[in-house]
Amino acid sequence: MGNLVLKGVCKNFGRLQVLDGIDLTIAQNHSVALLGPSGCGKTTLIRMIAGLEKPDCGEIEISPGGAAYAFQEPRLIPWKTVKENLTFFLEEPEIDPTFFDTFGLTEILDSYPHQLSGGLRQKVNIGRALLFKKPLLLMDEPFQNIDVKNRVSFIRSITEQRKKEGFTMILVTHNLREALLFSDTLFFFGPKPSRVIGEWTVAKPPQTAFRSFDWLFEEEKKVVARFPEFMI
Amino acid sequence: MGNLVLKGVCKNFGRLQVLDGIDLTIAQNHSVALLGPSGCGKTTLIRMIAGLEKPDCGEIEISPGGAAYAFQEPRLIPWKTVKENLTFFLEEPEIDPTFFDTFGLTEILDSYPHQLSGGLRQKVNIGRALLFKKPLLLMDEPFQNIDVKNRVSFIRSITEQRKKEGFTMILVTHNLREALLFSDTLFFFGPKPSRVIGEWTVAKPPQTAFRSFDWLFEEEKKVVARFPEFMI
Amino acid sequence: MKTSICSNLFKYALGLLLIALVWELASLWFHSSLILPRLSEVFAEFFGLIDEASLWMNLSSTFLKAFSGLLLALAIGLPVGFLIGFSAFFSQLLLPGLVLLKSMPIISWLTSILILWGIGWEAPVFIVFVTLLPIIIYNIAQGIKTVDKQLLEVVKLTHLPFRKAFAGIYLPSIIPFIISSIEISVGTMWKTVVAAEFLAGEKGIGVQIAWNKYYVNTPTVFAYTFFVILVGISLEILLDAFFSSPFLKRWRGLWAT
Amino acid sequence: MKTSICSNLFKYALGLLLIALVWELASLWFHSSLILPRLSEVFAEFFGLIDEASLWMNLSSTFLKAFSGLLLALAIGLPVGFLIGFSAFFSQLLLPGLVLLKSMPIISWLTSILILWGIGWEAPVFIVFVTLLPIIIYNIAQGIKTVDKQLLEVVKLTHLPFRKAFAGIYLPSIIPFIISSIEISVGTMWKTVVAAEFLAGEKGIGVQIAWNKYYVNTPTVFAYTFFVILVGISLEILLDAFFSSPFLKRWRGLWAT
Amino acid sequence: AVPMGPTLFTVLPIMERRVSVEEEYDFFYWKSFDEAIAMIANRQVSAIFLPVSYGATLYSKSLPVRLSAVTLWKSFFCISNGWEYTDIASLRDQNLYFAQGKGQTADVVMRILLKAEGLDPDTALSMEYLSPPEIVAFFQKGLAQLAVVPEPYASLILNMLPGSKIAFDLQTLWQETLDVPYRLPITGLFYVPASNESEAQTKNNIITIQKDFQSSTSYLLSHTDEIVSLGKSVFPTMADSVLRNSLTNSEYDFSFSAADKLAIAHYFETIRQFLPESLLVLPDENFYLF
Ligand SMILES: Nc1ncnc2c1ncn2[C@@H]1O[C@H](COP(=O)(O)OP(=O)(O)OP(=O)(O)O)[C@@H](O)[C@H]1O
Ligand SMILES: Nc1ncnc2c1ncn2[C@@H]1O[C@H](COP(=O)(O)OP(=O)(O)OP(=O)(O)O)[C@@H](O)[C@H]1O
Ligand SMILES: [Mg+2]
Ligand SMILES: [Mg+2]
Repeated sequence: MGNLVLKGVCKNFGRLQVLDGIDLTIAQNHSVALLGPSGCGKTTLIRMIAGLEKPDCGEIEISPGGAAYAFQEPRLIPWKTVKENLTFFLEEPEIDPTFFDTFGLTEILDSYPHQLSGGLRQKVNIGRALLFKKPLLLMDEPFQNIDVKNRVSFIRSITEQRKKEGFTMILVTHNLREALLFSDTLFFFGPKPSRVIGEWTVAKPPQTAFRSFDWLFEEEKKVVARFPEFMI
Repeated sequence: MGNLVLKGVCKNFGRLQVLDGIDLTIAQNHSVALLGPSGCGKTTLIRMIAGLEKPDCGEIEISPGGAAYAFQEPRLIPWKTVKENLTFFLEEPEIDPTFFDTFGLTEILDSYPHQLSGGLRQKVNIGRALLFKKPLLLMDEPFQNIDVKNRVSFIRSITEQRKKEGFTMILVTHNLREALLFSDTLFFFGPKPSRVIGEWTVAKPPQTAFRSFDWLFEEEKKVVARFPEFMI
Repeated sequence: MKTSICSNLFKYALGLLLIALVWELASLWFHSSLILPRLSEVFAEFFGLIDEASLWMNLSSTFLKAFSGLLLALAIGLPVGFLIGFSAFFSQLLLPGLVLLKSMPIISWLTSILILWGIGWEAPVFIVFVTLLPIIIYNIAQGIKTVDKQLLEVVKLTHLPFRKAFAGIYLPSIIPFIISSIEISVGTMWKTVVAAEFLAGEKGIGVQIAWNKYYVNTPTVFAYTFFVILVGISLEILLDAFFSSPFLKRWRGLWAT
Repeated sequence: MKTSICSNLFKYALGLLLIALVWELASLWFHSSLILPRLSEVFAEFFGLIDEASLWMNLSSTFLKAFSGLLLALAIGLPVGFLIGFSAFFSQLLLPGLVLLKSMPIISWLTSILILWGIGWEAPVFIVFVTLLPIIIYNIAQGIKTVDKQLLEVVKLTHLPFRKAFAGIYLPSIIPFIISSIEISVGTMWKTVVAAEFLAGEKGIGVQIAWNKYYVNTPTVFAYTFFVILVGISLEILLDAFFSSPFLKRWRGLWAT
Repeated sequence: AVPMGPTLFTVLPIMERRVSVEEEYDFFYWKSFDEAIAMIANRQVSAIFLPVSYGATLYSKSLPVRLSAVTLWKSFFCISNGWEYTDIASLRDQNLYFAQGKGQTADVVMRILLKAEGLDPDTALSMEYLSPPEIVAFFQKGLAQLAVVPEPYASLILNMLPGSKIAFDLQTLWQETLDVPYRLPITGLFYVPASNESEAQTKNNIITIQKDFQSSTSYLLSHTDEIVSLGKSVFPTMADSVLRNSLTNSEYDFSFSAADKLAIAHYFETIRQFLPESLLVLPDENFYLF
């Protein structure tokens, strides 16, 4: 009920077996992270959830309402400014200016994508996905190219927004700390043909302790002890 | 002599002041990392070093021989296979097959770029830059989209290659551990208009202790103590 | 835009000189004003014509016809091009007709055209229209194929209304193709309208050329042709200036950066 | 490739039916075989012609001229297009000449061409050449502007020899533009060669059309025109099949994926 | 070289070997003035049939053509359909079509006649120029009521539309309006000398050519039925009656007498007088090879 359920989903590209029977259940309003080696099929999985690709076998059950998707590459419209890029896909083009401030977009609102650095482009990409306000948010390595300080503040803002609005979130990342900060559950994928090789339920600290990072380092050590290949 | 020297280099895009008097000296065969907020001008600086952009003021002294450059985005030739992409720019198209194994390219040699995942593309990008074998290697956030396990093995292989062949290396990254593993010196940049706001000489462990990561965690703590914004 | 016209003029100067040189050398070599008159002869005729009111009437008549044909071709060609680009069904339905339009010689159906439109401005306009139409349609349809598939995925995902996607994604992506079809058309239309007037016109440069050809007044034929080319080159300069103006640079920038 | 020709044929079927329908309606409306004969009349003539050896001679003569013109235009147009695309200097030098070629009506210099080449296959070939040349040059030059600037930076950085960059980066980037210019040219060349033969040819379909027009033999005029269009459409189908064959898909894929 | 059209009949007897001739002739056809000029300028032919006035124009442009005989004296008819012709003045405000371009024989002659009657051809009526097949189509559709057309199109239209008739023929009108006995020279056979030919050689050659084509024309006039059946092979779509009518309505006469020279000179002078821009210089004596 309202959950996102994948049952035995598999996918091949020609003779290349990518996903080989994925079973996952993601409860409504939960946040999960997918981790796994490059090319193991994380993007493919997320594209299938978004409905952009059809699975070769298995089933995907999604609650209605659609998904917002921050693609792995920014996919900005080259002939529109940052502001236009953010509003173009929205039904309601009015955006609260504090939103721009929160995500560090205010300065670049009138720039064109080709005038932006990689990290700035990625910020626009994340901002756009957040503005869609759908019941499901898919984010494919959204923090690549973004510096540590911004990353932390983004994670905070998104977590707050999630608490207010309540949406399910799936994050693909190679950064364990990012995953721990963001998610309730982590899923680990193996190499191609890939399956879920492990699951980790994050022990979140009480709200008051969240701002210190000690719990994060503790949690990280525990995960690395079980999944040593996700160390750095 | 043979050193890379930047003296008071600055750069504007129109009215946007990006770099504001950068002074840097990088000794021959040393490896340095540049860290700084998104959009602070790291790519711009590296492009000027590569000669793709002209500084608005200041001077850049480079020893002759040219630079190899792993761009921030992979820049692969869409109509060539991975193998062709790797060899196309080389004078000598014969490549030692162990190279492909080391960088996890063997499997995808016959794939076209659009068939690759983001991480795999990035691998090809790094591999191509390494094959140029120039006295200066520029790498702009090369490990984005690449999983942790591969990242570690890449860093090992590149460090070994650098020891054998001896070349100067400049790495742009947002990942402090990556920077520490790779570099002799770290330079920290401030926000736009940006200057070098700090420098850190990495205390490398003796060769035997390198494979354990304890020194890394120690070193990281020390850096974060001084530059708290580079924490995650 | 003013300075850009000037700089364009200057850009063309060298090329115009080259043409003049080649012309003079060729006419010296042929040594017959019947084949290729000397430039001086052509210019003498040319300046003689400038004083005549009839020249300007003919020129404006030809100009109007050419432009009406172009506008008509754009008005029909753009939507049909989009239709073909978007819908496999329409593309299959209309493609053979397009090939027919493209490869059917005007002379074969000139009679039908004349019966339909009579003698006057309509037939030349129609001929220009029919000549430019397939060029424009092909270009637009080709352009739609090149629209970034990644952006279209975003459109699909966000259930963006077609109207908005059309105006915000398709149209701007296709601007370079529209420009290129206008550029090709603007050149071709002169040739076409003069030929059409030559075949069936009551006035215009084509009629004058036909008449002077009959009397083997080669310098005059070339003087009239010069007017056509001059208008053609001026238009090219204007278009160039327009297309490189800041207003359009934004779209073109897509390709330039 | 075989199946792809078949499937293309099938794709065209609906469109061909549409043309037939429009034709029949129009000919019923004109109600005069002098203006637009019924399809049945045209087909009767058509099948009558098929039996005549002279048809095949004329057809092959026209075909050869058209193709020679096309090949010549490609042979000159490709390198010149590249030159213009690469060098601002050459682009400025040659652009006005191009505009001249593009907008100078054939009739203005037909006499000169004929005196130069005499009456025979040369003048039609030359006319086809001159008509297609600017189209090809424009397309190639336009194509070079769209070559990915990011890849060119890699080329610059690695000091890649121009020969290699040309073969490996420029040429493949421009293949879609070459294809599109061939597609436009192949359609236009029929029209052009027939018109050229009509004006000044000693044999070929255009000459036959001229004669039959002279005798007010409209069904035969259209029967010959049908051959032209038929060859045009067949060529289009072949080209379509060729350009969508695996060999070229690789280049085209650039745009399709 | 022979133009496409009625002049073909003149050469049919030679082509089909119905008369014995002294020379071997290869026939070429020209279908546009460009082709004619090219053939002359490149001296691809040694003789060519041209409109007489056009030959004079080419001669004035130093092209190597010299008139050796006039071959056709009557060919243009004004056809009307649903309109009653009384005299030239009745053409006022009418729409007159021509099966030839502006400036060509029919146009020039018609303009002279109009001017001679005090009508300004540019304002008193409207003149439109089309090609013969288009004129035929215009008549069929009722778009044209009045047109000056050469044979065999005149006969074709008369045959096709029962209500159509000949309003006047240009030659008769020419003699009546200008009040002269001279015929109207329409087509002539022009000699194209080789580039290094002496006057004596030219004279010698031209005698042979004149003899051959004169006998061909005589054969044409005396064997109408045979020519009609031969003509079927070149004009496959024209009915026998159309071809026969067109032969009998036209005046074929291969002649190069002194009287002809007067007619031609009168024709040129009249053009000079009424439409000077149509003939900038009168050809000199050297133009004539007889
Ligand atoms: N061509 C350009 N025109 C205008 N502004 C530009 C251009 N290129 C870069 N900039 C601006 O210059 C600044 C520095 O860009 P640069 O790409 O060097 O940043 P960076 O440090 O590499 O950032 P990141 O970590 O996000 O890659 C950014 O604000 C960017 O928007
Ligand atoms: N269109 C395609 N055609 C062929 N192979 C494809 C295609 N798309 C993806 N692949 C292959 O499928 C595998 C999984 O790709 P995917 O993009 O899902 O990986 P990923 O887990 O997202 O990797 P990364 O972390 O590098 O982004 C890769 O080996 C990739 O090469
Ligand atoms: Mg991915
Ligand atoms: Mg950067």
